[in-house]
Amino acid sequence: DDRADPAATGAGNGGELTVFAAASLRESFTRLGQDFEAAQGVRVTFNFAGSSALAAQINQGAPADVFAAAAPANMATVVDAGNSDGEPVTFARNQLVIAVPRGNPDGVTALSDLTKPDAKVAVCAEQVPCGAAARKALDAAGVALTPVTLEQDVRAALNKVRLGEVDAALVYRTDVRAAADDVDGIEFPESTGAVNDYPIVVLKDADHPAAARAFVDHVNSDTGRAVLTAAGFQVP
Amino acid sequence: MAGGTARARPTPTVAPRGTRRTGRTPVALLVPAILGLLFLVLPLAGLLVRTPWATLPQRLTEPGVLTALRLSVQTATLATLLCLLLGVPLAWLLARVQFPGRQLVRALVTVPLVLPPVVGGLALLLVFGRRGLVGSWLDSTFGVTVPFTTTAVVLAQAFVAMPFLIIAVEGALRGADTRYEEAAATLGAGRWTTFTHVTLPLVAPGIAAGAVLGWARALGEFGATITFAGNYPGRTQTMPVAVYLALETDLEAAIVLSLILLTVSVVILAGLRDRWASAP
Amino acid sequence: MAGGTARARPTPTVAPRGTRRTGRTPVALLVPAILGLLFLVLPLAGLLVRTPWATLPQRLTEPGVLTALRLSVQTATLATLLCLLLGVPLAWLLARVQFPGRQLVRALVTVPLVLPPVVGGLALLLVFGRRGLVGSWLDSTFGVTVPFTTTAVVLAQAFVAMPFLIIAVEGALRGADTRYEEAAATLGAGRWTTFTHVTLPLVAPGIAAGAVLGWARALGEFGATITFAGNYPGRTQTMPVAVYLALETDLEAAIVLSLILLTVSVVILAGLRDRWASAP
Amino acid sequence: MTTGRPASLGQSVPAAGPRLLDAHLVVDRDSFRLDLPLTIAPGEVVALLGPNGAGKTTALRTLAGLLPLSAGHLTLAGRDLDHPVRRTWTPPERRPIGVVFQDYLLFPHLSALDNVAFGPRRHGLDRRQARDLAADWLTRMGLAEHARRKPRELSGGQAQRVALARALAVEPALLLLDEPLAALDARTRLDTRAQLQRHLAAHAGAALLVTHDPLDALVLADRLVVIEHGRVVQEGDAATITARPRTDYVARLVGLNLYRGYADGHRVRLGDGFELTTGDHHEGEVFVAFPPSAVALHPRRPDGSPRNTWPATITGIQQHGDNLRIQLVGPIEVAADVTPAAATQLRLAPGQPVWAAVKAAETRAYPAAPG
Amino acid sequence: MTTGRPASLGQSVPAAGPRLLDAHLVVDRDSFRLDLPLTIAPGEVVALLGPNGAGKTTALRTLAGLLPLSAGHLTLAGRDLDHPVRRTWTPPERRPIGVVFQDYLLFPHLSALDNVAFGPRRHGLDRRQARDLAADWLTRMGLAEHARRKPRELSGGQAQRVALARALAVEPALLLLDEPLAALDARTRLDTRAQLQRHLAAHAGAALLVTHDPLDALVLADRLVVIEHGRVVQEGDAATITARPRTDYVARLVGLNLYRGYADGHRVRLGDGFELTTGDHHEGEVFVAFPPSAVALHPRRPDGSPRNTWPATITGIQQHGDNLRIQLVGPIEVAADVTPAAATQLRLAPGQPVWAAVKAAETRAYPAAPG
Ligand SMILES: Nc1ncnc2c1ncn2[C@@H]1O[C@H](COP(=O)(O)OP(=O)(O)OP(=O)(O)O)[C@@H](O)[C@H]1O
Ligand SMILES: Nc1ncnc2c1ncn2[C@@H]1O[C@H](COP(=O)(O)OP(=O)(O)OP(=O)(O)O)[C@@H](O)[C@H]1O
Ligand code: MOO
Ligand SMILES: [Mg+2]
Ligand SMILES: [Mg+2]
Repeated sequence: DDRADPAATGAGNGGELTVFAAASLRESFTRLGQDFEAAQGVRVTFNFAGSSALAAQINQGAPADVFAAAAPANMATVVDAGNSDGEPVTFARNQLVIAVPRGNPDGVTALSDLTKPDAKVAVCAEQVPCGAAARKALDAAGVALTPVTLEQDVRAALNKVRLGEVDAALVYRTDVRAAADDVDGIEFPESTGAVNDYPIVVLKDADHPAAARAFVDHVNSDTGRAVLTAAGFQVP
Repeated sequence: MAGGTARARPTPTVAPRGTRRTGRTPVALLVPAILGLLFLVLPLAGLLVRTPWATLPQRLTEPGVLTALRLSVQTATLATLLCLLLGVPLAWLLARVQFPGRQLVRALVTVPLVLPPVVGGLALLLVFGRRGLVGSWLDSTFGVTVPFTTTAVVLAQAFVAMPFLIIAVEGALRGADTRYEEAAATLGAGRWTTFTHVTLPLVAPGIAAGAVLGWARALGEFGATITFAGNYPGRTQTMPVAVYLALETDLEAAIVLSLILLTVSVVILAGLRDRWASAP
Repeated sequence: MAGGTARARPTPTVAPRGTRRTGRTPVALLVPAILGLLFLVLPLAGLLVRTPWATLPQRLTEPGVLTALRLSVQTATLATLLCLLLGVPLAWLLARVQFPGRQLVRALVTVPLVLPPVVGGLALLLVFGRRGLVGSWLDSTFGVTVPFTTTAVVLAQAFVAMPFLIIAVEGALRGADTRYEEAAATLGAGRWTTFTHVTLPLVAPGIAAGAVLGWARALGEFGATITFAGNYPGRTQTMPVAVYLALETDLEAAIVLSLILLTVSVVILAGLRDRWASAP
Repeated sequence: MTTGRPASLGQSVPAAGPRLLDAHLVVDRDSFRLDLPLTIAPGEVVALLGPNGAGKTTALRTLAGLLPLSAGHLTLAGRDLDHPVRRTWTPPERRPIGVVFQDYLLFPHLSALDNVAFGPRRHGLDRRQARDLAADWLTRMGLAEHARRKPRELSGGQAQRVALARALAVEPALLLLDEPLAALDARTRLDTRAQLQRHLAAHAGAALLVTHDPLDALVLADRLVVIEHGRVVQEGDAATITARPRTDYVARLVGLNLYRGYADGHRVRLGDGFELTTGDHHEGEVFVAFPPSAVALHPRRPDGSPRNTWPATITGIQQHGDNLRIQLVGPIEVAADVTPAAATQLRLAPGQPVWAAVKAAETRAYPAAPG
Repeated sequence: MTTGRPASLGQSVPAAGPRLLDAHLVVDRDSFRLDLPLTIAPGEVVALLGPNGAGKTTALRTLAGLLPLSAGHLTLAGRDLDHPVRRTWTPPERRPIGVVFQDYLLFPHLSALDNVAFGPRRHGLDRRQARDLAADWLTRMGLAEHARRKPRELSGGQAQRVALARALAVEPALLLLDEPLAALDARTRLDTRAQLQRHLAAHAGAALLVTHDPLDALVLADRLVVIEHGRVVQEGDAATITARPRTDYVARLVGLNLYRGYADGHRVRLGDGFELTTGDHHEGEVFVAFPPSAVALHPRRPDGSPRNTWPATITGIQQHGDNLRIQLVGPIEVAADVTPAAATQLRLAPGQPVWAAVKAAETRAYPAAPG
């Protein structure tokens, strides 16, 4: 793509890299972006939002160089529309844990503890990645759980625990780490079969393909992995 | 003011319409009006273009869709009633009674308007939630918890919709001629009777406008609902929540659901408005 | 109707207020009014309880916060102006001109109200996006793309806010006595002059109410903004978007940001309303 | 006081000379139909009279362009302003017509001055000129000190005078006035009436004045048109109408007793068999009219000259100026004026039977067919 | 027509017998101040007259409870309704007072019938009873066939009559009427006036009637209170006020020329040195009044008897009933009535100098100090 005036496209200044990234990556990517700017001298601008909204934006011609999604399904939307440049790579994984109020007052130790009659549990809706993962894990454990709510995303589920509205929620380990003041995370074995992959790709319409590739490399570099690991992600 | 019988007379000077004053519609008004209409309607066209018409009938018959639709219409209607019940008196208070701090109250009423709905839902949790200011008392006294119930949906919708109703009704009350209320008083009507028998009928168009605003806002409400009431099919999953979740996986599905929601609301509003729009 | 000088007379039969008719405020109105007020204000109290007051000053001075706040106020104001420019004529058309399909247009105007904002943003993208109905033409003809710019924020806000303005103004227009417009016509005023010199001043309170509604809705707009305009600090990251992001990591931060937004809007509205509320 | 049916009048009597206004106003409103032929010559002032609901305001609204004609036509100074058959219609703002509305309709957001300046501004004057002109008009109306007031701060009469000034300030070719003096007090009314008269005399245009006040009509108007139930029942100059009322309404307006009957020389047989002897000699359908003051009341059957005497019963007594007006039933309903002294002497009271007498010389008879 | 300042009247003349209404209404409105002592006896009908903006509506509003008193007091049937010093105030709906408003204020959403039934409903009648009563009232007002109409479908006069019926239907102890007959046509006015008179006579309550029509005031009212600039300028029964006007406004109302001067026997020196000879004999400050018909006009200085002759110039001529009313300036302003025949003979025209003459016997002089 050789558009003459990148400014007029709304993509911003010439030396600016635009990264569309899932909202759950905000803290990690902001740090990675700072490192990258320092190392490469290229300004990085992030557009954090829900992965699905980002995918829709990209497919409608949004001026983006890199897309980092929170689920392969959202990435597939972009790839299928022919808007990616090359194959996406998985740069991080996230695993489910049981979030309970700090100190675990109900003594939850396993998925089956969530099926007690008076237990209020929040899980994500199946349409969002953490919900799909929870379904998988519950099926694997053979647990028939009736949650009080199917949340729109992990943060919402987690916030229900933080506010004491539910007794437990199935969320990602990264989320529990970020909210360590209020919640404890209980690991459970069935979660290993329900890991969620985060793919990243350079986009076809990228104004700065070289810098974009450099950023993807940076995410997959040791520095990148360290930052992601610190946030609670697993790295491949 | 009555509708009147329009006499069709295709003349350069425009056919007069009933008892209304007539004349050519000025371009300076017509052009922005049409631009405004296009601006509001074009995006709808954008959605229609992307609609997968082939799969539409199948989607419509999916059981979850109808459930969510029914729940949406029911809760929005209940929320509107709640808004009317609490909001009209509050609007009246703001418009007709002078009390210290009235300006502040008036500004506070707009708070739910400005609050991002998700934060509104959060705030409702902080008050009516299991650990909330009022909710913990409700729980310990009556064993009642509000969140994750259909009641919570209604409350969330009412919370975001009420300011619209209040502001619209207060505007109507301020525009109404208070001398009719004076006349009622001299005929022995107290403030309450005057309110019900004179003020309310006089500002009926304003109240109707406010109710329509509130209903539509409640029908489209998503953020506060999902935060305060959660998402459970048949109990708290309204259409906007269903749309949002569909959006996560399937753009077309979300568009179809939105169009269903829109069609129902346009049909209901067009039907209702036929009644009240011709009244005054 | 003028404000008048209230004479303080603490008597069982209530002090009369100015030229207004007076009397005891009926309990049947007072109780629901106060309940309504509590319902709207209590959640705010819930937020205040959870506010980390200690870290508040520090948050306030974070550069991103002020930028987002300024952007929010600016874009909401521009969006309101756009709504006034296009919406008032449209409201006038709906209230004063009979044309075929008026009922339908009236119902269509409420579409953005009912549409979940995220879908609204999507619809805007489908129309004004680089691949959209209008956007592709804009891009190829003028080399202009709208999404992800501050203009897109204004458009998104105007899209969701305009119905509020239109419905409020149309209600006010229907409530206004059209005979003043007739009198203006007999004095030589065409429809345009009548509109600007008679109709507009007569329905000024209604327009003000509509503008307040629209501004507040625009200020709180999130879903359509983040979908259509994205989330770029300083360019498209408004306060509600910042709140949404803060919610991802830090509940308290989100509450603080919301309170800042609320305070600013309440202050601005209380200031503005002082002016127009005393006018009629 | 019984009345005959108004005679069928057919076409309106055209004004003498050239016609500024030439109209036949036909409007259908629910069950009400206005059917009013109306012509006005340049400079002429026509008063439109009629009971409440007769259609006076309706007629004014069609002339002003606020209500379309259902049929008929409306031509002003040669211009077709409304002609359903020819499908032409001119909107109100392009008609050279000014209106003073029955309930003022002053713009509530404008001061008295700006209300009056509104029209001149629309007719091309700049703000300064328009305000000067408006101030001038307000001064003429004795409202100079109220120029800055908003309408709601004016008393009813002050508001009415501002409305009058507002309509006059655009110097319309045809001025329409719906009860312009009704809310004015006696003093202001006299002044305003005189001014109005001067103004109407000064300009070449015409005026149509709706009024209930016979004095206003007689003083201000060159010609009177009386309508009832949307149709013309009588039309002509003040003298004719005062002398020869043709309907009950007109008779009351001018203060006469009126009957319709069949004349055979000096004797007129009324509908119910009763006969009146009149001074005038006619044959066929006639009206008979005489003033209440011509009716004498007697405790017993009078001998003497009056040829018309009949027994009657008093149904009502009202003060009427210095006299008392006595309502009587009997073979005919009649009103009689007596002095308070006479009333006391006769011990008049409701229910009391008396004898009424009218001298034939004091009655007037004229043909019921118009002409 | 120049006038002296109204004499200071001090306290209102109390009505004879027991007082139903006993009030001293003091209201401040911007630059305007109403200061009106007012008492009304049971069954009494008082007419409140005054030029536009005199404060009549303001007085009515304070009585109705729509405007609080600034000072003074308001007692009706022994109940303190408004007393700033005692800090008592009764809201309008608990005052036994009915009001007919100057601009009707019929509820636009209710039919004529329901407008009238509104008051009775509030006073405890059930829907059926209230409607029957309302239908009854509408019938009495000649509006039976319009019962189902909405106010906007009524003509101005019809609306006014519905408003009248609405206020009367609650049978208030004190009935306030702001120009109740102004919009009625001559015929309806006569009927409605008679009905009003009957109704006022029938109930024990009192009525205060604001009107500009001297005839209404004379026919309907037992006593007249005339206010100007918010203060009483004259008060009394019709005969006194008609015979002895004390201000220019009252003089015009009753159709007299009025002057104030200093009497020395039969000679009265007016302010500007001019002297009038009167039939009455007085000393000190007096008013002198005479009717326009007492003024004779002559082309040259008349010899003969009239002692008062002076040169004058015609400034205006108006039709006035059957006569012409001539406005004259000169040493004093004066109005003269002449027959059209005389006017033609004298060739009267504006600007023309004439001689005016008034016989001393036709003038009336009375002390300026009230009593
Ligand atoms: N909008 C309307 N719809 C239906 N009927 C109407 C409407 N307006 C007036 N009318 C009827 O038309 C008739 C004529 O009314 P109009 O106002 O012209 O009378 P008017 O002669 O001006 O009476 P008034 O002297 O009382 O003002 C009346 O019977 C009235 O009830
Ligand atoms: N709301 C108001 N604010 C200020 N001044 C007012 C207000 N209403 C009336 N006035 C003034 O008070 C004075 C008395 O007005 P009011 O309406 O009582 O007169 P009125 O005697 O009824 O006159 P009219 O015969 O013309 O109806 C007038 O000078 C008027 O301009
Ligand atoms: O970051 Mo996500 O797409 O909200 O799970
Ligand atoms: Mg009329
Ligand atoms: Mg008044």
